[in-house]
Amino acid sequence: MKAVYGLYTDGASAQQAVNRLRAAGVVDADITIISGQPMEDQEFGHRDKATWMWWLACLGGLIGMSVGFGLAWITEMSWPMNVGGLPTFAWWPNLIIIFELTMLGSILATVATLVVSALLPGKGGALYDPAVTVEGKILVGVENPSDDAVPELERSLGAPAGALVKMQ
Amino acid sequence: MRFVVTVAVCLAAFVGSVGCRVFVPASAEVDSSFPILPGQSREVFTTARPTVAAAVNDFFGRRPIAEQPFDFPHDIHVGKQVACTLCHSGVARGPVAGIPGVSTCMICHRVIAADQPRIQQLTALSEQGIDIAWKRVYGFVPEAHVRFNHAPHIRAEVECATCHGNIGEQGIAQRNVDHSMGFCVNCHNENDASIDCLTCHF
Amino acid sequence: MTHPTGQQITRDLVRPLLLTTWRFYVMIALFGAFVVAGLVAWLSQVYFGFGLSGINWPVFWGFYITNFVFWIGISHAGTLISAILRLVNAGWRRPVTRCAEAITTFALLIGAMFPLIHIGRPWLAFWLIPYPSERLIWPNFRSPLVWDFFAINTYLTGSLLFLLLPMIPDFAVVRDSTTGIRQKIYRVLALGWRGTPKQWHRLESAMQIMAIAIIPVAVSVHTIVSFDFSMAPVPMWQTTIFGPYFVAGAIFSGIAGLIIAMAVLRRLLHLEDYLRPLHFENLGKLMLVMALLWGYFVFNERLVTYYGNGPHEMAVFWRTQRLSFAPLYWTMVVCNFVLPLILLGIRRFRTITGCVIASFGVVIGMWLERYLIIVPSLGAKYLPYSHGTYTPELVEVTITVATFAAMCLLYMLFAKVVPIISIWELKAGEHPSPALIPPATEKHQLGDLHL
Amino acid sequence: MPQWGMAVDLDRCTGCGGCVVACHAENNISTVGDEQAAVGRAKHWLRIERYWEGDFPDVRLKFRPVMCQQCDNAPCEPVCPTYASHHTDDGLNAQVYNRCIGTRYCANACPYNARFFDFFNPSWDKPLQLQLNPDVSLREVGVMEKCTFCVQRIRAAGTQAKAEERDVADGEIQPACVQSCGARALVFGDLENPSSEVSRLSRSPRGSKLLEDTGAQPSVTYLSRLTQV
Repeated sequence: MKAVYGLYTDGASAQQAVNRLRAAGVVDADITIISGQPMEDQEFGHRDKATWMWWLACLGGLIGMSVGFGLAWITEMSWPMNVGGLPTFAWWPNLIIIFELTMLGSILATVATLVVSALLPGKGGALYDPAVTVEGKILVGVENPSDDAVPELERSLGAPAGALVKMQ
Repeated sequence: MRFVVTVAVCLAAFVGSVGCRVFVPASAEVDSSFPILPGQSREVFTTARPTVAAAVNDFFGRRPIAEQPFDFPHDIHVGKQVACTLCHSGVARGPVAGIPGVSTCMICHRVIAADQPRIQQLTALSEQGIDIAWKRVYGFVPEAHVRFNHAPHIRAEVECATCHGNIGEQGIAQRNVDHSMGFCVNCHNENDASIDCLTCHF
Repeated sequence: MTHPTGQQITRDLVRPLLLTTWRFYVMIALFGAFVVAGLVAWLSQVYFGFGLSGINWPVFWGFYITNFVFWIGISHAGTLISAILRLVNAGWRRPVTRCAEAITTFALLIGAMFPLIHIGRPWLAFWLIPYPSERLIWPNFRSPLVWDFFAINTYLTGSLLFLLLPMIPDFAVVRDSTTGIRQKIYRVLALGWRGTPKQWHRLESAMQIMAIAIIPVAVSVHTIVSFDFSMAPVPMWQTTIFGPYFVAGAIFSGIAGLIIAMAVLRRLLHLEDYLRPLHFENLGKLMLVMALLWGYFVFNERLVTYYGNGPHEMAVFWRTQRLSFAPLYWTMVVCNFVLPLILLGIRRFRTITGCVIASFGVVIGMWLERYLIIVPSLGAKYLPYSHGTYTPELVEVTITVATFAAMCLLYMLFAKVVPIISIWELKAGEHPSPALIPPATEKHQLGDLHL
Repeated sequence: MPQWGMAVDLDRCTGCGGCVVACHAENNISTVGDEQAAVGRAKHWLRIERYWEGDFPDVRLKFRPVMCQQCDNAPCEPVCPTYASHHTDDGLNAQVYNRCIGTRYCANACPYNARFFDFFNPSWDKPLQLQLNPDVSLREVGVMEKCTFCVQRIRAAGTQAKAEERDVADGEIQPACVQSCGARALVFGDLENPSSEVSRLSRSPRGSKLLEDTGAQPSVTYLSRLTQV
């Protein structure tokens, strides 16, 4: 894979690089930004913020709730046992089971969403430099640029002070 | 740091010095002062399994195949239309069907096939008054805590083959039906018999 | 003293993973020896029979259940505290959260072992799992022990994930800082982490959701543990106050455990710049609140019993207040209430040393509290004929000591393979989100909704 | 369905302990030895509690045989995670040894402390094992056990009655303790049958239940003289 990227020591210059790339006509989806920590103080740190994760967690909770209810119902109805005169399907105790499975469902749904949406290597995604974690740099780059765009991109990426432009 | 190590060493020494008692339970010591009658054994009968391997086998339901001291061919007898109850005579009366003794064999074999070598063996045993130590083929392990009673099943006209398989085609009887709880319970359910735990387990 | 920043953080926090001294191996060997001793004790209990323990008729629960409740209580350190601190976005939480979450996970693992150690036939413990069998006799969902099974498993799953998720970016840091086989292992653990804004946002959203989900689960876990007692008609057990009382006690002992762990880490891993007096001060204040809350609950429990004046309850009441269990009882009160009040209430004493001493007191006191809930009540049930008492036997003491060693062992190993302070969270603290970030262009505001 | 119950006439009980011995013999209850008994691990499915009433010199001795009360709302049942302890249709509080994993929760929940735990595998000096009752299982280490109202006798009588196509007669079933009670202090039978002796006795104004305020609704009625000491 081919990529052009710049390494920046601070968020402001990274933001500058991002802005210059945009000015050079690169769309956001093509700009790769990698940082060693969330950069909430810069605009690029707010990219891709919208997520369905909350709704999926709720959905997972609903599934967990149904599983809990079903489990309790099937278990108790398929072989009714009299214990201490309690009803065969006793709501109060079963609410505990249902509650726990609801929570388990939403937790698992959250983690599954995280893994599927953000962790498993997706499209492209090979642009990386250990300097991000080792030296605390911020990486801004473009993956698979067309050959004639490279000089332009290098110029844009190299503009901010302290930039280190690399090819991969 | 040094303090932590010192404390840890002291604790280890404490546990080590008294730790041996963990291995020797008080109850395992045989009380030799206990008076016994002449000839009475100091051995104990216990529900514990003899070895760990036996416990593991029981846990996974692995049971040894019954090796009979005498090859009794069920197929020949059933083929000659001998009713099961003729020899297993207790089956309609109570819990156990009963495993016949040599005398039962001799009822018929005093005359029938008396020239066969195996029958002559039997006759010899009978004359010496020795019985055959049959090994149990079916039967529940002690930990199953099942109190099985044949009689109600016979009264309910359950075929022998339902639980004992087609023993008429077997030579030496072998376990070929798994008497798991599911097996019993399914049949009880189908026939509206009680599935209360205390029907079998007490 | 200034806060370390940037590369200093990475260097300081990755260093314990790369540098190992002989002291580490000595301590591992020592704690490992204790764990092995506990294992031998447990196996001998299984082999020879449960009678090796001191359990008897009528005190059918003893050290094991005490330890069970104690460790489940300790486990509330973490997840609950760090979840709450995350939700309220307390800045000082950053160096503390992972220590706390690790305590939770390990304490839960240890606590969840105790029902297995405690039951008479541990090889059949899988009957608590609702698995489909030919007989369809699944567990009795009306039993508090089955609630325990579900609650603890949910909590364990949740807190394990809660611990693991924020570790992923740190695994990436270690991946980039190491070479060879170690790098390969951490590469797998890092799950392809790069650090794009999308990954950061998903991770933070996930942590938010987990924090919201884990708090009610944590509360429910210890409430359900308290139900183990309050569902049985035993004097001084059957009371509605047990739920909140146990939850408060659990958080109380959890904070104490956390403070001790932090103090030890600070000393051994030279994290003085990260775990600062401020953290101990804040946690100390939190513990002071819990001490007061604990005192309030105990007062409630005792006063109501005293006023009710039922003969059976009063038998237990006086047993703990004045009779055979009084020394333990008053030790508990001193450890759990008097000591924290003095050491944490007076600003001069609320130093790291003061907090640690108070924490040791609380750990001891809370262990005694559980013991004093279980044993005196069981020993003085309704019929005077069946009164009895309990003395722990060696297996129980050994296993108890072994679990403390196991906690230390697990914690040391954990601190050896994972940066014990979350590197990225510390760094993230340097980049606070301003109230409003002007978007560069209209198009780039928030992006489209996608996974 | 019959509802099995028992009536114990405390005024008749002499405290001889015959029922305890009979119970041990009938139900294969192992003796644990003096050392174990001293630490409180003796197993007596039926025990005789002694109470002194009144002040010296005007004291009276009262015996109270206490066995599993086979409660209708048994506190031991719902707490069991594996249904080892549950209720049968004929009013028995069943203990299924197979299913027991030994949490001992039921024993804590039992207000009467009528449940016992096998701390070791029970053992008998040979040849004492030959006297064991084949109709009752031998419990192994790690399970709870308790009075069953001699369920083996109840089931045997039920099977017999069914074979003869009749109902079980009142007094036909006698648990070992009832059978061995010389003073006839113990009466066993069907509480549902209004003409049975036990149901007549349990309706007696002399009758009371043990620890009635725990709400367990025991099936055992204790009969005692109506005098206030």
